[in-house]
Amino acid sequence: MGKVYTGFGYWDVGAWILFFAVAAFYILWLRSQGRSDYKKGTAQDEIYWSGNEVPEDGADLTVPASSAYWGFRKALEPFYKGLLGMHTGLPADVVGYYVLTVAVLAVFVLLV
Amino acid sequence: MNWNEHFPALLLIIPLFGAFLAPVCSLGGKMARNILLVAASFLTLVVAFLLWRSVLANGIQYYVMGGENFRLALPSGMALPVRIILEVDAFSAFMALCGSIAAFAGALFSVNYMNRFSGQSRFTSLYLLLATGMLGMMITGDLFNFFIFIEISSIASFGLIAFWRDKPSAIEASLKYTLVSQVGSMLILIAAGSLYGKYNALNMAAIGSSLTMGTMEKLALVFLVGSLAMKCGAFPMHMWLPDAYAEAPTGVTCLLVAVSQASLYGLMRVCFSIYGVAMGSTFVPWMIIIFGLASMFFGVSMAVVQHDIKRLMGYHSVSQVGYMLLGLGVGLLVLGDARGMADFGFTAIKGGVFHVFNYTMYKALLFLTAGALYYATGKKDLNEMGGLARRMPYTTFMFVIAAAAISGLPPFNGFVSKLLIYESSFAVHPSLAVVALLTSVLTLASFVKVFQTAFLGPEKNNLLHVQEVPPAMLLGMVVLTAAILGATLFPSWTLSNLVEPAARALVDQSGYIGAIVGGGM
Amino acid sequence: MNNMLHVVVLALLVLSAFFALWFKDLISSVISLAAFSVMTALEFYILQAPDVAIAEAAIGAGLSTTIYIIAIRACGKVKKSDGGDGR
Amino acid sequence: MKKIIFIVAAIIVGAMVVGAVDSIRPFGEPGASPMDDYFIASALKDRSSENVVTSIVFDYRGFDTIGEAAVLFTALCAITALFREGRKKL
Amino acid sequence: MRPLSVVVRTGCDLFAWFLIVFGANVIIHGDVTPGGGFQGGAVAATFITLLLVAYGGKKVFSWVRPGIFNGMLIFGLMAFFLLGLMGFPNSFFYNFIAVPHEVVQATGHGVIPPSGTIALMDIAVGIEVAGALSIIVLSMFRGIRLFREGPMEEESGHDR
Amino acid sequence: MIGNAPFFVVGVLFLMGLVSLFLSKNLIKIAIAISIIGSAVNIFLVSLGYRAGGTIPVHFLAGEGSTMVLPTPQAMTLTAIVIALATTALLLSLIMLVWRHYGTLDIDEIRRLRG
Repeated sequence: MGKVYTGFGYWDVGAWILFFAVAAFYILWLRSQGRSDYKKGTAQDEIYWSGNEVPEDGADLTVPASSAYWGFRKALEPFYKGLLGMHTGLPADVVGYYVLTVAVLAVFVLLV
Repeated sequence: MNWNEHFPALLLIIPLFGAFLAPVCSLGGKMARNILLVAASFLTLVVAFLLWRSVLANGIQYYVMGGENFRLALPSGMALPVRIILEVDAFSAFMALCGSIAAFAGALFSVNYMNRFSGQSRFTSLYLLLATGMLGMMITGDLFNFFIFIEISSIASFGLIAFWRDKPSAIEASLKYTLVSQVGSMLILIAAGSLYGKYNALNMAAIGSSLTMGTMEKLALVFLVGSLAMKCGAFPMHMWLPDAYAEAPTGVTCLLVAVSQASLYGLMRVCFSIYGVAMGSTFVPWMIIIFGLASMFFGVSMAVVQHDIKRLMGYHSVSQVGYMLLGLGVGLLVLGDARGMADFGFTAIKGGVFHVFNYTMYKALLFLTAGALYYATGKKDLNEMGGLARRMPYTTFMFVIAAAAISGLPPFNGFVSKLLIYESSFAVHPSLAVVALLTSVLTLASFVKVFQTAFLGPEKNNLLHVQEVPPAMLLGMVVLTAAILGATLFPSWTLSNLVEPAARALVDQSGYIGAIVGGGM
Repeated sequence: MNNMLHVVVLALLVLSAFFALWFKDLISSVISLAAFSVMTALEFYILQAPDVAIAEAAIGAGLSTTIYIIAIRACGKVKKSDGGDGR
Repeated sequence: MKKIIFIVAAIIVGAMVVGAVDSIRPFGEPGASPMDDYFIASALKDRSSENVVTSIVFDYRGFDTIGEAAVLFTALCAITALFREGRKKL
Repeated sequence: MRPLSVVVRTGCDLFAWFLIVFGANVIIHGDVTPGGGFQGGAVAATFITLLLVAYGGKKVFSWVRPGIFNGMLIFGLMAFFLLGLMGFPNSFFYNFIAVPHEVVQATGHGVIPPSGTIALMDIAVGIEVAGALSIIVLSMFRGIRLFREGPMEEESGHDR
Repeated sequence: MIGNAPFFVVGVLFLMGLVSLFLSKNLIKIAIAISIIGSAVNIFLVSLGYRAGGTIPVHFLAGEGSTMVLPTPQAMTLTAIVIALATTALLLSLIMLVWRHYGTLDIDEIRRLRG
């Protein structure tokens, strides 16, 4: 069923679904090999947080979305500075970039 | 009378009549209005489906508006058509099908979503008019009529984006879109007028049959390409798009996605069917490819740093439009070259067209899930969300499917279309494929962020009252999920029945022209 | 004669458009715009398009100006109560 | 700085518009015009409409006109939706 | 807007009604003389703006109800649409009752205008445009009222 | 003979409107600029249809056997005028609401959505 030829190879969704089924089966088997002396509600269940005190309310500990990929943003700081500087949000700029693009296109199309 | 043949007209008549009927229907109360909204969009979907079937079976359908016979394209003794002609080939029918699925899902979603707001009668009218404008852009074969449908869809979207007029940001987004869109529309009108002035015809096929490149034609091409690329959100002109998508009511955003696809359709129609091989230089295809690459990369890198969920998805729209521009631009690059077309060009066009379908489905679904989150929690900022997976299991499930599809994870349909685009653009130049792959990685990264912060993690205290959204909204999402899963599980069926006829119709310029002008090529 | 009139109308078109864009005062600007519309209607009439001329005269000079004046009136209002107008 | 670039771009686009408009054909000499001649000839003959423009607006290109009525209706819906009586806070 | 001086009001009383008559004339003779639905509708709609300018909003709103214009709009749109729909066995917008010119000259014509749907659509569009433009002007005028009150009415739905 | 003067004027009007989109700070001036661009396009369409020595495209007034100007651009312009009016009205409504929310008409201060 379902082979999609791309001109260089093909893509078969059936094989992938088969692969996922096998992988899922393997994972379930692996999980069933876990320790059998685990019990819920005992001291085994407690969180270990590098020796610090674990706070009661975990909600305040989540990483907020604006801090996600902080390192990525930090590493690419010049790039993002330029890119965010372009998105000033001014209505005149929105029109201006459009007019600029049309002008550049027109000049090049007439020259080439 | 055979109703089969009237489908092109009915596809526009039904939503238009629904829009005109909405003020009358709203006298009958909220229920009548909601039934009108859903029924009109459902009937449109049915007609679009039947039209697509009949186009696949019988080839290009055209419909002469106002003729003695709707088949009489050329009145006696004329070489060029004089009336407005709706021309539906497989590509238009495919786009209309995608658009009407999105419109139906958005309408189902809006029934509950807009329940708490005032002004619903006007909302119904504007929604159906937006759908009319979108479908009209997709199936018309006349340049000036195309301009009118662009205006209908853009004015309706100005109104709908600013619909929550008590939020300053909504007004601001609408104002920006209005300014840039008006300038664009005027350039489109100048281009249409110039083409009319030279060839004394407004029909796209008639213009295409007698087009020879000159200064005026080059400039008209630039105006059309620039304006339509702006309308679908190519990179340096995309700034209105995240604002507008983020501030519109969600059911509308779902339809705005399809409207931007209609602009893409117009761009492709101009490039492939009107200009086609007469374009001569490869500059415009390369420019479209560069637009595509820039939109992909910069769009997604802006999306990674956003924390407003709908704005993030708006930037993703920019980057996904880039894929289609890349695929179709690669196809346009080798349009006159039979060997290159057989080698990789046709694959690229197939990839681009398939991506149009996939993009419309999963991006509409993503916006609907974002709207469901907003409906349930009243928040759009990701920083304030967390742990919603337990409260909203169905929404979470559908979000995961859509996010996996947009990121191009292997079993899903997004992967198939991206694979086609990667491999064919690799044949042009390896760096194109590299940028596309990098974009895919960053897309996955940003959706992992959304999934992790909104759905996983501990529940926030202020979100304990959250419930799953009502069934009508879920139904709207299920429609799109079913489309995604269908395209995922049966990719070869989808490609051979849905995508390949459309791609073949797109590259077949002489077929498009010959259907109207009658072998005048 | 007709050519003379045509050139004069075209010159007045550019002139009134320039004044509509140049005036700092909004009301003067809008009135220049109305004059521009009238000139446009005249130009349409010279180009043998009376249908369009009627539409342009009614819409451009009549309705459009009214809408502009309504908008200018509306945008003056809050300023008076907000600004230090004795209060 | 950015503003100057935009203004230069606007001037270029305006010059291009002048160029495009200017290079169509000389003013007042349309050359062959089969479509319009067809309208002029058949408006009175088939439709008994003395005014050719009206017969184009409502007959030959009538679909444009309904689109245009729809544009007016759309603008009306949008404006009345913008200035609607809002529901008070519950 | 505050009402203007008595001279302007008297002038308005005298001339405003001619606008309606002129508009109706332009609409009805749309297929014979220059003019048509849009032009006549726009001319007729200037009537309401003239009243607004001369008398101010308060009086005008006590005279007219927007429901009338809404009715005109819906009636015009529906009539236009249905006239288009009636050409259906042939095609949408087919002019199904036009009489060719020779026939008119030979036999004269009866009740329906010889140009068929052109004249009827003229009337429908004229009514629609007059209603629509009046509503646009009136609702923009009432929009000023938004500025007088304190905070704008908040929608109830944004938060739950 | 006036040559291509109407076309040239169309271009000049378009250029003036486009440049003053960036030069003016007031939103209402920008709406006026957009109106002028729209009018320029309308004049362009009508002047496309002009035929030297042509008469009004109304048989009743033109008389027998005279050449008429091309009627299609006039029909297109009628449509374009009403569209321009609709967008102008909507733009001004949006500007009124911007004033209501932001308290200013300065285009450089309307930038709540950025980044």
